[in-house]
Amino acid sequence: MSVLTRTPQFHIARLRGRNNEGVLLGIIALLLLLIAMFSPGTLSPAMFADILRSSVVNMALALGVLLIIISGGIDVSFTAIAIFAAYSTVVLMRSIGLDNGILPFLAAAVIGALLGIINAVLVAGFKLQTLIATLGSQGIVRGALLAFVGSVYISSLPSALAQIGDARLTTIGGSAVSVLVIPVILLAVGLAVVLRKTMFGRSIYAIGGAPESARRAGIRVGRVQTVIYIAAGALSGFAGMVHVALVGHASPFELVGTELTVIAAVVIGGASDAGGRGSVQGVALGVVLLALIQNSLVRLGVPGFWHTAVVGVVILLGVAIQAQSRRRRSKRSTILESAVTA
Amino acid sequence: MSSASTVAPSFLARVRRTLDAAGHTGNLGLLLAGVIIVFSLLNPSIFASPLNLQSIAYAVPEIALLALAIAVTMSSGGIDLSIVATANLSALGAASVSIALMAGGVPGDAAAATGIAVALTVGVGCGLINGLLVAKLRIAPILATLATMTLFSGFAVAVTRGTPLYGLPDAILALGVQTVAIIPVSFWLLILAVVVIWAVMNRTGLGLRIILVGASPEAADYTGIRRSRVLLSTYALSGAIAALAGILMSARSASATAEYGSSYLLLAITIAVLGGTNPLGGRAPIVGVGVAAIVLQAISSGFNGLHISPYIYQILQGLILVVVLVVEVRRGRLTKWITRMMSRPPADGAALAASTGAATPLKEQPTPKPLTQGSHEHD
Amino acid sequence: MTDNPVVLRARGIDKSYGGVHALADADLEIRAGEVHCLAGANGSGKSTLIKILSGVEAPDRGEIEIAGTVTSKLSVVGSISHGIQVIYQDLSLFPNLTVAENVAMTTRVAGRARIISITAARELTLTVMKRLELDIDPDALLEELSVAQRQLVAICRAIANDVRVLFMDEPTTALTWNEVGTLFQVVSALKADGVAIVFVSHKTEEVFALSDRITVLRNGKVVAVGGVAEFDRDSLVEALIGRQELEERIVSSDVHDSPVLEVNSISAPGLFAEISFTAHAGEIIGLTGLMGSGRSEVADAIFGIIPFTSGRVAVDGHDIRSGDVASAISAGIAYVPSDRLTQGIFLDQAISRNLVASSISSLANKLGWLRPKAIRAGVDKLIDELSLKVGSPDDPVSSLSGGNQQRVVIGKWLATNPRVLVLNGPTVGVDIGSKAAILQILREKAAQGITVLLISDDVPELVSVCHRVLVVRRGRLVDEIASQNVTVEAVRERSIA
Amino acid sequence: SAGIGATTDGATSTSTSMTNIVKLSGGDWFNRMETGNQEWAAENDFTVNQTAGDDSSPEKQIAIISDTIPQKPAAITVVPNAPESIEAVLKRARDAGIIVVTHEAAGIVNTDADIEAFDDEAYGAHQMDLLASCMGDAGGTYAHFVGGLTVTSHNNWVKGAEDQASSEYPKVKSIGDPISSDESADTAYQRTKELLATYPDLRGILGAASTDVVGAGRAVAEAGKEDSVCVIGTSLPSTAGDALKTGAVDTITFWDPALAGKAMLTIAKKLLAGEEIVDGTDLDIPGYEKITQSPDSATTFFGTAWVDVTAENAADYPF
Ligand SMILES: Nc1ncnc2c1ncn2[C@@H]1O[C@H](COP(=O)(O)OP(=O)(O)OP(=O)(O)O)[C@@H](O)[C@H]1O
Ligand SMILES: Nc1ncnc2c1ncn2[C@@H]1O[C@H](COP(=O)(O)OP(=O)(O)OP(=O)(O)O)[C@@H](O)[C@H]1O
Ligand SMILES: [Mg+2]
Ligand SMILES: [Mg+2]
Repeated sequence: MSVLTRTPQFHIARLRGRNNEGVLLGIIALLLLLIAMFSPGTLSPAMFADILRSSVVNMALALGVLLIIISGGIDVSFTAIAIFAAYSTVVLMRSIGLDNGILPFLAAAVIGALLGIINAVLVAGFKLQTLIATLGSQGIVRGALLAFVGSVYISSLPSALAQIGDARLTTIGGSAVSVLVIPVILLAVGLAVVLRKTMFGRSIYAIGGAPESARRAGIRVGRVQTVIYIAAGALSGFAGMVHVALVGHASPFELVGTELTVIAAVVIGGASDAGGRGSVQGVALGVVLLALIQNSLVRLGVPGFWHTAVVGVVILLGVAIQAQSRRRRSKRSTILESAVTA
Repeated sequence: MSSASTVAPSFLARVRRTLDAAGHTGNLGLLLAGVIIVFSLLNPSIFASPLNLQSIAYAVPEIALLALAIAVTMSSGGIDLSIVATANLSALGAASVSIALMAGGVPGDAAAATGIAVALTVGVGCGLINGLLVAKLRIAPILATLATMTLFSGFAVAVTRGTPLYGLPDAILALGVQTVAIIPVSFWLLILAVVVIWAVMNRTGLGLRIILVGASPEAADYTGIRRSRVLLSTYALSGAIAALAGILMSARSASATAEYGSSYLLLAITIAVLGGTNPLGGRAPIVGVGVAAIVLQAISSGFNGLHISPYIYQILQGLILVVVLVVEVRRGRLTKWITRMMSRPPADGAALAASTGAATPLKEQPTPKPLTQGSHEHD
Repeated sequence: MTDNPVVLRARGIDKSYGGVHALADADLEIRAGEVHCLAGANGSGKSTLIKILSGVEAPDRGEIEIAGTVTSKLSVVGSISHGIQVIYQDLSLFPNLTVAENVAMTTRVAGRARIISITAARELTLTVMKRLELDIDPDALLEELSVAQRQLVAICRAIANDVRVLFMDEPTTALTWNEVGTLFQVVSALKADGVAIVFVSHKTEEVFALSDRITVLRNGKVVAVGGVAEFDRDSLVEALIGRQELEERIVSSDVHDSPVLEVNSISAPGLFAEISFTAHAGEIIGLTGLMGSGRSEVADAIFGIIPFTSGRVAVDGHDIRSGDVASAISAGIAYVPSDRLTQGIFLDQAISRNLVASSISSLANKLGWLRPKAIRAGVDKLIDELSLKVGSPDDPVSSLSGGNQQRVVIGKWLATNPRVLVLNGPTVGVDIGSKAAILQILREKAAQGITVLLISDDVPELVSVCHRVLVVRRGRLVDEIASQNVTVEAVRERSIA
Repeated sequence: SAGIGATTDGATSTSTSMTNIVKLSGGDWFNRMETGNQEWAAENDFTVNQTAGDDSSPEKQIAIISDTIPQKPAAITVVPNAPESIEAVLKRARDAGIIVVTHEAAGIVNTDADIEAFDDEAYGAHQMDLLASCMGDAGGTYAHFVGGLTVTSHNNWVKGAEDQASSEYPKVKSIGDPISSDESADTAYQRTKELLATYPDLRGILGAASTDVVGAGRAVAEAGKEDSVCVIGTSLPSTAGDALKTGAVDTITFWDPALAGKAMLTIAKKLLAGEEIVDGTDLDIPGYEKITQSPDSATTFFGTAWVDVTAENAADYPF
């Protein structure tokens, strides 16, 4: 019967990582090299702290998006859910006079999960295409926030929450590392474990790769989707609260509008827009890469008016590299097939 | 017995049949009629007034054109997120060239014509860049155009240093304010564009190829359709439509800037989908998209007229999108889903018992009752 | 066999999809340790019955009895936990997961596993593969495998479970003959363990070689049940299509001398090498060989899907650019690919659109505008010529039966007035009635002077229509069976060698 | 120069309602303007509606103005998102007999009168004066934040500040192009951290969007550079009050939106009554007692309504 010998290029492929993690690391190293050449003074430990800081919220948001993208969907409502959950939590805390540092994060996650039910109903219940469902829910959630919860900038948070936002885990080269990095890292690691090691996680990949096959294998597709959208809602709510705590104020107009950037980070990190692929490690690299670029433009002395264009070029490079490697993979498949026939 | 009672049902039946034939677009037409009736009742003196209808007609063309650009790319199985950026870049091209020409003494109309040609060229150019990325580099359209969206608008900001360009030729400005037979010129242009785009998609080889590529790229390859050429044309067409939208946008705002219309992107997608476009490709309901644009604009306008918060309108817009598609997808799904979610997964070893609802051993009851459909695994 | 206990019984199953009555009052009885063949023409409801018995689809009416309980509907998990395993017609695997994960997936779902172990999955896979004498890297992604290997993975997955009833929906279509041999050995071993095997195949030889009992479906109804001894070839065919099969060799002697298709020493590294032959007007040439011998790739290369690195292909003396489908088409080559559903048709599009898809440029004027009248006339002519059973040409092609869909693909190419018609397995998965119709179309087209290149591993089919049969082995043309020697025995012998 | 009167037949309008169309629905700034509107409405026999889009995009504002025309209010007062973008629709409003008064749109053509709290470039120059005096004789480099690179008024302030620096303070130097904060305090915060790393001798930051000084001040404070880096810019006491107290932000400047709203309505009322607006007209509103006519545009008038707020006087402005 057929014999498949492992060819050498197969091992090289492994080095690149299934989601091109290796390539991403390469690009990040290249950017650092550029900074070292053009602005050596700024390449300091503090810079890493800054990048960490600006990655935290996007990372938390990206985790939920990753779940949905792996399952074969796309989500444009998560920023609306995030800011709805966080802002209404702050409003609620002020109105009942609650002052606590931990509860608001839980409350925001719960509100996010409840909002996630809207997406779950539309996607798992009504079988709407995910882009349509989340376009609709984005409008509903954002409109409800501004119409019914509030539309004013809240400049000071309840003090315990403000303290959490200001609390430093450590200081690297004069730049603070917020304690909020810890829960986000824990969530990321937890999600990575769930995705790799649990049946639920593998079911998400299975559904993303071949939904009908998943159903035939006995996976409860609707149930898994329901959990995904609720979990993504909870992650978004939590991320919204991290954002609010970090910036020290609550504005209902923030976050919405950044969804495409987060999706770009997830995809640059190797998640396939067609579903069934992606990893937490890859997403972390994607988020860091985008943060690094945004944080390097000033350092590299790129004139302010050119910042957006440069970010566009880098996103283009990122998605092009992922596309090329996917092409190579499908070519490899024919090479392997020919190895069999020879 | 008058004949009226017999005529009515057959007339209604005929209406029904015509609407069925029109399908989704027909339903949208009904929705539009409903919207107009409701707002005319709520705000009798104003909503149906010519001035207000004119106001709607002024607002529709640019967003409808952007939605058409989305619809065209969606029907090929892709999407173009860079339409707004393309529109702005095209408008800037038109503005800078025509302003420079007029400064050099060229008559306004000639400058305007040249400017429009430049805009279309820029639009097609942007579209070709997208097309190359999608067709040659095989980047997923949503990602390729996400990147070019950022690139094009970044480029526009950089070259203009953020400042708007004023002083467009009168011929272009007229597109934004003039009317012919009460109806704004820009709306006439939209009607013309809908007819042309409809004809391209339904009456030309290119349109048929675009739809077939959207229906199945692999089958298209095996059919001898040059897919990359078709995709290049698709995105070029989308770029040209976006450029037209850009010209109307600059006519309506009397200027060209790098960041006009940022709120239009998601709205254009919403309109395209509401109009009946399948995001997975293979369908190009051009007229439906035009009607959907009018429906949403009429509601928005009705809300503004009643001083209802724009945020309520945003909720309603989301609801309309979702409800219209849910109703089409089928009713009854929700209750099924809820029962399934409420039911506990069967315990170990009891899988069959749970899956059979009220399972009965064969020996004890030879004629089993019809079993209730409840806790079934069936998506 | 008939004494063995019944492990699974379906009674009075009804199932409709919209207007299609896929199953009407169908019964099926499966006994432990038997190989049961489920036979029937395309669209007769075989796959639907399997899906109902594995809990994937819910029947509209009827009952299923398993392990002493009766139910109106199984759940997927319920059926798996009762030892029902299915190798689906479309395999239903996960391209983005590894071989090991694919193999282990159903056992874990059924076992209600919460945590998974990669090592355990790998071990399970290796154990099963050992049993099947396979060597596929358990860590390879499924999408990196060939179709045949995927088929084998699907088989591994089914027997990795604690299986009591094994459904195999056309499991041999993608396999080479020796792989089929191994599969048959596994089937015998499972049977010896008391496993019931339900087997779907369109190949009558397989049916007789393997089965103990046969159930024949026609239009969703059971029209015959019985032990294999109660059937012979003719009675089976009659049960399948309600009339006798015509598969005699009918080959016209009307072949012109003029060479039309010249294939001159073409090679593609790793796929095939130095393939040369010449085909004449009115000639039907068979191209056969084992699965993976390179015969499909030769066809792909002639049509420009795969580039050839040396040699030349010419039609009527005009060279075709390597790897350029458009140049092949403009030279007059038409190609009916092997995978009808994904490569042949545009499933959700109208029948008329499918029929014009390859001849769009000839139906448009110079400015690219389509000529609606010409289109309608062309579509009507084709529907008539191919005797397509369609409601309206505006219906989606998905509303047609498989045989009719395949005829649409052929019709799409006939509309281009081709000089050379290349068909890759045009009758795979098509029932006998449609098959005869398709072969008749080929004869008629050849009689009109078209050159036909028929790639197939269905030997009786080759014998029935081909003037000559070429044999490919390991990427090389190794044999040519001339007209007077084309017999079933000769072809089979030379292609296996 | 000549003053202006209503150039349309709007003076004959019998409507007693006015519509105030602002940049964005909700938010502190325009809520404050609405407070002023309603105070004014109570004192005068008019009803005033404030309306805006759900985001601050010019296209939505155009649609709203357009939809207001059929309601035929006596006047509309507009705070444009992008002044150039509403020219065409304002023309339609005026053609329909509606009085149009604008704010933050100096030089706009299709208006009956535009009232500015101040001359943009003078305001930018004033901010530069504050920055230069804070930086002291040694001078140094500074960076300028804008809410968006296409916001006209912000760009004008940048220009005013740059011109003032080059003519008056040769030792005060800009690092280059303005940097966009996307109206986000967090972005301003992050960009400031990078600025501090890249330009170790940075001495000053000017903010244009109301959240800029908050984010920048926070980064400066975190770096422990409150004393060496001056943070000055446009903001509101409710937004930047805390940062003023901690010393992270040195001075904020602004104009009271409530008064600006009243000024627009007052002008509209005067025009409706057939009065003329001329250089020196007194609107009887603090900061608008003697408005000056722009030398570039007969319809543009400036007040002197900017306010400087430091930690000491922040409590006087409860908004
Ligand atoms: N998916 C479908 N949706 C709607 N109608 C269908 C569908 N599949 C089949 N039909 C209809 O049911 C009829 C019977 O289908 P079936 O596959 O049994 O045909 P058949 O007799 O096998 O034809 P053939 O010999 O061409 O394969 C078809 O002719 C078609 O009109
Ligand atoms: N999901 C579906 N929707 C609509 N029609 C369906 C569906 N599945 C099957 N059918 C129709 O039901 C009938 C029976 O189909 P089924 O797949 O069971 O046939 P089959 O005997 O397995 O045919 P084949 O030999 O081609 O595999 C066909 O007419 C088919 O077109
Ligand atoms: Mg089948
Ligand atoms: Mg200071």
